[in-house]
Amino acid sequence: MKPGETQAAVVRILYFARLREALDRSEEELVLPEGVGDVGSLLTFLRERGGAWANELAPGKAVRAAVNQDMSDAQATIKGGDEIAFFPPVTGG
Amino acid sequence: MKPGETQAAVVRILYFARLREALDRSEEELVLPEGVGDVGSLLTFLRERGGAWANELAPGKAVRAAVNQDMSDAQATIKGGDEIAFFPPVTGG
Amino acid sequence: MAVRVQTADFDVGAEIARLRAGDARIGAVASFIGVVRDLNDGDAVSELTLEHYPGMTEKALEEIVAQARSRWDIYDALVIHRVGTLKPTDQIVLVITTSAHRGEAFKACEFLMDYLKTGAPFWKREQTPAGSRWVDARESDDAAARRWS
Amino acid sequence: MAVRVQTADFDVGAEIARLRAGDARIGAVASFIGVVRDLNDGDAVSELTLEHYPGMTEKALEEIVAQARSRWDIYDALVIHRVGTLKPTDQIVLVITTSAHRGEAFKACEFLMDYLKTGAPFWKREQTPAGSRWVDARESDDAAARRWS
Repeated sequence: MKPGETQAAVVRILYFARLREALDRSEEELVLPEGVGDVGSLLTFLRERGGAWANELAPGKAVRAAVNQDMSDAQATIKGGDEIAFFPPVTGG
Repeated sequence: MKPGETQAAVVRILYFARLREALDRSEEELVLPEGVGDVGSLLTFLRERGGAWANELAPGKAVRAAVNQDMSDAQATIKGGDEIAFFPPVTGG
Repeated sequence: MAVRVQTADFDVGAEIARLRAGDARIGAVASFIGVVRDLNDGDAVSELTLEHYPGMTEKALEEIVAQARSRWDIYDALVIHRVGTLKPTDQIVLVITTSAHRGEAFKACEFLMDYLKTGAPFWKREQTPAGSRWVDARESDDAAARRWS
Repeated sequence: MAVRVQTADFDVGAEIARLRAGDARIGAVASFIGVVRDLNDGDAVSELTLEHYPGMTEKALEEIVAQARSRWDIYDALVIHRVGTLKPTDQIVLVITTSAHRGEAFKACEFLMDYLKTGAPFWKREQTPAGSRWVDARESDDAAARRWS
């Protein structure tokens, strides 16, 4: 990498259960777009893909998130290298 | 039994645990004395035997009673044929 | 039979299997095992002897089980209580409850233990280095039982 | 290990014996088994499939066990949760707690179940006559977990 270049911030995103099925995707790698620095802005970005993404991630839908395997809210910051997961409310036990 | 005779009212009394040991008796049959018609008056009668009976059954000592195998208080009535038990507070489980 | 008083040990796994008996309505099984500790009130305990009131003990336990059934939505309940002489780590008492949902199973199981502790005629005598002594009833057990009334 | 996520079934009797491991300080063993019911929300269930988030599930369960240990005076705790496809009457989850006294064992066991239900990443999908469906989270489970905070 030459001086002055910025390294692309890549995150890994995982989807589980109903979300995994509706989005037809269990995981992806994403270069964090400019201005996407927390869970909430990442959700907004994904929603803009339209279709199932807009439906399943619509505000008001019960979507839970984890950053690096910790339950997190919309304000949780994210950065390159993070593992971010989206899923419905859990139903184990 | 001839007319005019009254049948003796006999009760069986059981003693358990600390009481059984202190009174050196696990059970006895007793002809209910005149005026002894409830658990409280039976306790008073037994207490008058003195010695260990006076000590172990003294008012204020934690003595529990059962009449016919039901937990009972001092007011519970007793009559001939009943099985009455005295014992310390229970400590099972 | 929902209630057993016995000198023999019990097998919690086998008792749970028997109580469930393939009943597919059951979603929750709560159980409790009381065990002899090697320490009580600060003293080493080498042996524990349980005395009971034959006849009344079974009757009292069955009444407590009937109360649990009327208070909570359980399918079944089992109480096994041992008598005789036991050693530290020996099992004393087993309570199992089955229900569709966990809240009812837990509450019924804890209720059974609390009521059994204060309402069933058992008495413990323990062997300590200073000799043998009757175990005193605990105010904390009375308080636990009062929670349910 | 206090936490296990596995497809295999478990043996409650063997797990209790292993957790007690002859520890004579233990006076109380509380346990809970969650079981697949043949009915949910009014519909017959023929099969239940549990999905989880490998890595995070174990981490979340270990954190919940650590919380239980810090809140209650327990000696040990075990959580086993199955994943994969199960049938009615199959065991899903096992929680065991050991303590000197029953109150702490019961509370820690119930706390573990309540927190696990709302905080550990598992998802259930059930097969009914109308097809397969994801099980919805229950407000009653959230309410149960809030009791402890």
